[in-house]
Amino acid sequence: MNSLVKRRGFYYALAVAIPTFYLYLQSSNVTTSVFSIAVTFAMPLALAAMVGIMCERTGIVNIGIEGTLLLTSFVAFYAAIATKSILIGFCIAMATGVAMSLLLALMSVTWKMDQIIAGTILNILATGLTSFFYIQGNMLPNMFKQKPIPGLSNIPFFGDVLFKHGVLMYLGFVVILTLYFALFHTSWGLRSRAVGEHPSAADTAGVSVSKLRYINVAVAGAIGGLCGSYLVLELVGSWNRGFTAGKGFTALALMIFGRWNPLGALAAAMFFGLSQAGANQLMIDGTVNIPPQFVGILPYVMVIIVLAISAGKVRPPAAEGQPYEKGQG
Amino acid sequence: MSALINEVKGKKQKYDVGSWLVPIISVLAAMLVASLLMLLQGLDPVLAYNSLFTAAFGSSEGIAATLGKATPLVLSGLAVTLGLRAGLFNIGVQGQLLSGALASAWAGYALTNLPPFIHVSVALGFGFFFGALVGAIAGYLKAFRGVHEVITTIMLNSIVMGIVDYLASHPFKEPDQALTRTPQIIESVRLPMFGLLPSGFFVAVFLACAMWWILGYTTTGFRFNSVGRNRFAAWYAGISYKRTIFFAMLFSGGIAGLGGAVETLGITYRFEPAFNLGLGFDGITIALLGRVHPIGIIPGAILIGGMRAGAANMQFDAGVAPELVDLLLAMILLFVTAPLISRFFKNSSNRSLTGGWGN
Amino acid sequence: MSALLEVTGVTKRYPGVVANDNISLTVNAGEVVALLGENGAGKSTLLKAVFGLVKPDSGEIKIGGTPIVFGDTAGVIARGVGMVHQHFQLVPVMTVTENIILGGEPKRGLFINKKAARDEILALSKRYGLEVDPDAVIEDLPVGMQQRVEILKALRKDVKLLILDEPTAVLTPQEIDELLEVIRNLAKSGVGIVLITHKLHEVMAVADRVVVLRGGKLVGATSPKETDEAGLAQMMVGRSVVLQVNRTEAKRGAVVLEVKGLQVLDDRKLLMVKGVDLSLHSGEILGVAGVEGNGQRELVEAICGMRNRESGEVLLKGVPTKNLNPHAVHEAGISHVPEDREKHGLISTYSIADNLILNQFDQAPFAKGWIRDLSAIAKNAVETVAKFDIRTPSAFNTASSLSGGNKQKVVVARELSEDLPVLIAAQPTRGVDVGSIEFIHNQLIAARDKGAAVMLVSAELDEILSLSDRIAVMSGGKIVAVLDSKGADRNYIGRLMAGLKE
Amino acid sequence: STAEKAISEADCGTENAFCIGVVTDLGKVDDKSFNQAAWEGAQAGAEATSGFAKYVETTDSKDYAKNIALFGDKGYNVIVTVGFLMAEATVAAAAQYPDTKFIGVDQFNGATTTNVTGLIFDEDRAGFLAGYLAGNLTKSDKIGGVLGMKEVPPVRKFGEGYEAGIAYAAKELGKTIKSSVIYHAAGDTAFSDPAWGASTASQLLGQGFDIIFGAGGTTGNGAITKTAQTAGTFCIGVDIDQWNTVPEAQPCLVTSAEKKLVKGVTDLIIAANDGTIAAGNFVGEVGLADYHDLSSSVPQEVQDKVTAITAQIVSGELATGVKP
Ligand SMILES: Nc1ncnc2c1ncn2[C@@H]1O[C@H](COP(=O)(O)OP(=O)(O)OP(=O)(O)O)[C@@H](O)[C@H]1O
Ligand SMILES: Nc1ncnc2c1ncn2[C@@H]1O[C@H](COP(=O)(O)OP(=O)(O)OP(=O)(O)O)[C@@H](O)[C@H]1O
Ligand SMILES: [Mg+2]
Ligand SMILES: [Mg+2]
Repeated sequence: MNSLVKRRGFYYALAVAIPTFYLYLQSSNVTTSVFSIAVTFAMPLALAAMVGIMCERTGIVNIGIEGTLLLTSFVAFYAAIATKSILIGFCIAMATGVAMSLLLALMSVTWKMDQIIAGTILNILATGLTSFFYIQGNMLPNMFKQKPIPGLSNIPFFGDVLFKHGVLMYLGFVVILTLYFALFHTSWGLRSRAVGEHPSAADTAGVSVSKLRYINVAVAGAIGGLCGSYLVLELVGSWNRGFTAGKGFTALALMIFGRWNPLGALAAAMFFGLSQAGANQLMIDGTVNIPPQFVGILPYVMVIIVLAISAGKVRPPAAEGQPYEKGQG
Repeated sequence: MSALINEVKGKKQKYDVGSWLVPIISVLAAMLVASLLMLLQGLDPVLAYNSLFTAAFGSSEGIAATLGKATPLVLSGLAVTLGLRAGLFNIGVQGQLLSGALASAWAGYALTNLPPFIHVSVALGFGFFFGALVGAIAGYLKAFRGVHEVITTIMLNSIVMGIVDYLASHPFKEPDQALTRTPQIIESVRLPMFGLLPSGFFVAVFLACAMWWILGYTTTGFRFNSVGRNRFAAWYAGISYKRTIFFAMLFSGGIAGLGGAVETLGITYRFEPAFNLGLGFDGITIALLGRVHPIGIIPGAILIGGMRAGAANMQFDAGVAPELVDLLLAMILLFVTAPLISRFFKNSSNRSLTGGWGN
Repeated sequence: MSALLEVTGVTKRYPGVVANDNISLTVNAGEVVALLGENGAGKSTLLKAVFGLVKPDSGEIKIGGTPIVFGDTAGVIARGVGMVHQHFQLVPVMTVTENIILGGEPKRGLFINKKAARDEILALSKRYGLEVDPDAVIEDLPVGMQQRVEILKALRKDVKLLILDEPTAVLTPQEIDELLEVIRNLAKSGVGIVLITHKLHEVMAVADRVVVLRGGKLVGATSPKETDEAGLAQMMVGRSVVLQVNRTEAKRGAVVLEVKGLQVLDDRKLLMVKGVDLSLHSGEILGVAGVEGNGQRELVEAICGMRNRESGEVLLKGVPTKNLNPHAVHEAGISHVPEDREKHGLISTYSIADNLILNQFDQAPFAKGWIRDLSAIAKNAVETVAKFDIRTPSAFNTASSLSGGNKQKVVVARELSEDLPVLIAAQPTRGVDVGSIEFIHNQLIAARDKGAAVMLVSAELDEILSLSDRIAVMSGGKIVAVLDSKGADRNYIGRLMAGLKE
Repeated sequence: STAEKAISEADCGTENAFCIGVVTDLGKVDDKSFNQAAWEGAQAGAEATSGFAKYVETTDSKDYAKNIALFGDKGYNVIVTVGFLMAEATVAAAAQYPDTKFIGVDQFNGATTTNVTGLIFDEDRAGFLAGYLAGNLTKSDKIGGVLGMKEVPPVRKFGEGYEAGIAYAAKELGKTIKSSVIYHAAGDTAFSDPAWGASTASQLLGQGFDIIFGAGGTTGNGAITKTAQTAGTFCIGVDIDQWNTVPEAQPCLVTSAEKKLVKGVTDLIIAANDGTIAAGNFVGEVGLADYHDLSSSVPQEVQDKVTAITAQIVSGELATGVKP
């Protein structure tokens, strides 16, 4: 408890909880709806940010998240159609994410290429491949449906907000929480962070830098596959060119905003999701008549203002972006 | 002694074969791979490439179109390059370019009483200024508030997009016109063509040379480079980290804005949001393809400009979807930077061009 | 029974150099082997190969009779090898505990057992008498403490072979004595130890055998019983080295730099310099002795404009230096060899030439107005490289291609090239080999003789003693004594440094 | 591109060949929307006239003129340009290729050129009908719309017509119906952000809205696809009958606010072949698409009312009140 009071996140949480509670008292239905939609806005961004965190915590910059989402969602869609199984589609999407990641790892770990270039290559490659091979007129056999969790979904407010979604959403939460605990409480996490901060320190302690980087980047790809699958198989149900609409780039910003911490990034994504759902709500209620453009830029402006005020000097993992040369240092 | 100095200085300009051959072989290798994709679809790669390159480089109109496309690409590539030199990753070129484009369009139609030469300068200046303004916001937040430029520039892209849309659809909208766009700029402010060559291209090339010279031969360039490479040592040597960051971002934004202005004054003659999409992100690719070197950007931009200019012809003649160009681009970038080809050449360094988010 | 470590015919080539040339070496249980050699002789390379970090081109390395597999550092550690590396292998943002357990974490279920880890560190620290705070974050610790963590890390698994690559470079005399004691005890209990150091008296104090490398080749083996420090130095360098600095009497002039009541905060906002008064005369070398982390760094940084002053003032020739930035201070007439040469001293991807004019890049003759004069820069580089004996194939190679000693020469050369009235040199010879040390020392004395006021801050008490005209001892953020170096007593100063009165 | 084999491509520009070129807007010919409809119309027109049809996809809006010239230079007889952004380029090209007939889909032609025909639609009317149907179908009396960018004229007209139709139905039924139309904020993704469309539709559905009109490229498609997953709701497509192009939405897709693009393009091509095509503007038909399988969910009386209103709207007897 004592440590809770010292945490900054605790105060952020309070700052959200108190007005929320007030709004909930005013209009429980709308407040609940806004929050539960905020979660659907937030989850793809949060998962995409997890892809970034997984990579960057071990020292690999990944600006190819957008490409990963684009290609995995594409593959999820067509694989599900071809095999008539969304489950198989999901698995193949994860495998595709892993494959893309392995390409990234090959370029940045083995070939020691500039990592921003490596990520850019993923992005263009995914854009090119998906629009080149896109065939329209296909339909998913079915989708991951909403599956309220028995019991939990009856909790007022939280039940609706958190426990009335589809399995991929739940899986997303599991992944984020697992990642958080794994990163800060397991030896894998300790080693990963060490590799991201000071690879030769990890190497001299008997941790294989390249192996860990390959593994983590691959897992990141799988998370990217989950994110792409969520978008296409649970949230939207169809695929088109440019499907991911820049989420991979927004996620980069949220990853930094969340200070490379899974819960931080989740919170940042929620903040973003809430602003979007809130902006929609303004239009639904028609209470204000400001141009939609200004409503639309609200979340982005808020992020900048919050950061400017909190003067977030963020420190990325120190070894990020630098290829590791064994035996040097 | 002076012989030694001259030899060393001469060495700087000498390029090894690798640095010329690697990109060329890369382009060929990428085309080869893309051929396989076309064959897979039952299309004729020879016809496709023939039509692509004939359209892009085979006629003077083609070359003009190519250079027209290359112009904003050079400028957005330069904007990214300047940022990278100072250790900044400017993902916000898109937004800066848009705001420059809108500002110059406004200056181009709303200010009507100026003599042509002054009018052109003012319109270009507006483009530079408003691009710089957007860049400077990110620069200020980075330098004085420690907010990461990757966050701010991504956010600013969306913000600028919203504002520009609003302006172009309300206050600056062409009267009696349903579309979101400004009126046309007046005749006299349009950038002329030199024969078939767009004068904007010369502006871009001039700027590239100027940046090359400034980065390589002036104290200002030394400041940018120093901060980008080791900001602590730069500070120790009397270079203000904050000022340099701020101005690097400001100028980077300004160059991007100028890109928007040149596009508006030379090609589109008005502002219409859809006209400038994608130029910002292409800038990143081009800066990397040009190895973060102002002059290296020019051939990269011409190549990409040419491929984009010829894409429709390729579809017309050979039925190949224009997206093939994206695939080609990805593979060229891969082959140029991966040690797949370069390892056959000595001296081709695998040096890191960007500093990640670290600086 | 085979030897603990058997190295047979190991050769390692790097582009353009043979780092190790057919080297064979054995280390037995219970003995201390000192490995000597100049910078770049190949010592670190050899031992990194033993630890599985460097892959030899040929040759074999056996530990306890079985060959090691390159890359399998974890396997080497498991066989009881511990190594303290020349450069810190600590993750700055992590705690002492996290750093020590890295690679062999105690677990409870899936998670790290943080309590067990902490207890283990405390026990370990007690066992070897190396006190550390298990919860402290590495980057907050002084370097001496960090070195302790490194040593504990190496000792954590019951080691059979302990490799120490320049472990004493950042330790105080007392700490060095403690470490040498630990080494002796470990050897007594049967641990085999390989020690690399540039400090010959340490070799004389603990080594059973001495092995010397030069240019990648094993050039000799001896023992402290058979030779003396001068003999060792000669074996290393291949010529005789003047270990004792030759200096004439100081011609002490007027006060040039005055520090009055200076108070400075450290990075954690704690008061680190607690009111320092000092005066520095022209033509003298004032040595500031002290255990690292006692405020010397903050003192120097505050004088040189790298850190804000809390209170107090610094007068240069009676004029207060107020404008707090390093460049302005330099302009005012203080040159400074910064402690962290990689961070502040050099831009390692720049050429040596550019690094040599780093703080004058916008001044004549290196710039004419806005335009840099590349010829002047080149001319200066070629001359300086020759004058300061900077070992490089070309003055236009990047600074990163230099060895540490030569990097330091670049910084020193730059700072001395202007003949400013004050020179502040912070740890100018850390990790530098005997040959380069000799050179840098001579440069400092030459500057003094030309009339500069030199302030030498060093954790190396011997360096202070041999160069300084006066010695200021710093402890707990204060100058506890200023002594004349003539007849100064090593032990007495050591006690002052440790904070003991008398 | 697929070619009708009646005559070969090589014949284009010769006496006896009839060749049709389609230049898409930034989208692709398989965009499930107006580019696709224009291409389908061109193919149908080629079939009817034994002509040849071919398309080029635009990737940069600065290439309109260049892409039109690809067909113009080859002497194509008809060039269909798609989307209001291409209006000026079309008029300019028409002057350059006087022998070619130009059909500008979604382009109001204010020029006097004799070889351009703008194919335009009164989107507000289609939107009105959709709104009217929705007003008669809603059980919760809350009707929503998820649209692309408001600054795009057809989108605005669809949206405002829709709201007018809802209001009209509400007045007729003597009850209040809440209608909320949400436009995508802005930006380059306004018409290609299905995830936003889906989440926004969910938000409306979660608050008891039971009919969603999706109009705005794949953003709108995302909204109707999402709506299809909630039982007891209806969704309405846009532009073309989306029953086949967005099959995912079939469970809720009661109709689409249709601009009869395919028919309009086909008719104009046939007219061009006959030589009966008139310059100026050709107002295409609008209306509601078939109810398809959901016909049974729409009570007969509602169907009848919609039919009646459709007649009034199409004839202009009943004005939507939306400014052009
Ligand atoms: N990673 C590397 N790449 C290329 N050459 C290297 C590398 N590491 C070492 N060398 C070469 O190997 C030689 C031996 O270097 P090593 O680090 O072993 O020297 P050392 O004896 O430990 O010197 P010092 O006293 O400075 O620590 C050097 O002269 C250098 O040329
Ligand atoms: N990557 C590399 N490529 C080429 N040479 C290298 C490389 N790394 C180190 N060296 C060379 O190795 C030698 C010493 O390397 P090392 O890394 O041990 O330097 P150092 O320990 O910092 O120097 P010193 O011991 O003098 O302080 C130098 O001659 C340097 O040029
Ligand atoms: Mg060394
Ligand atoms: Mg060494």
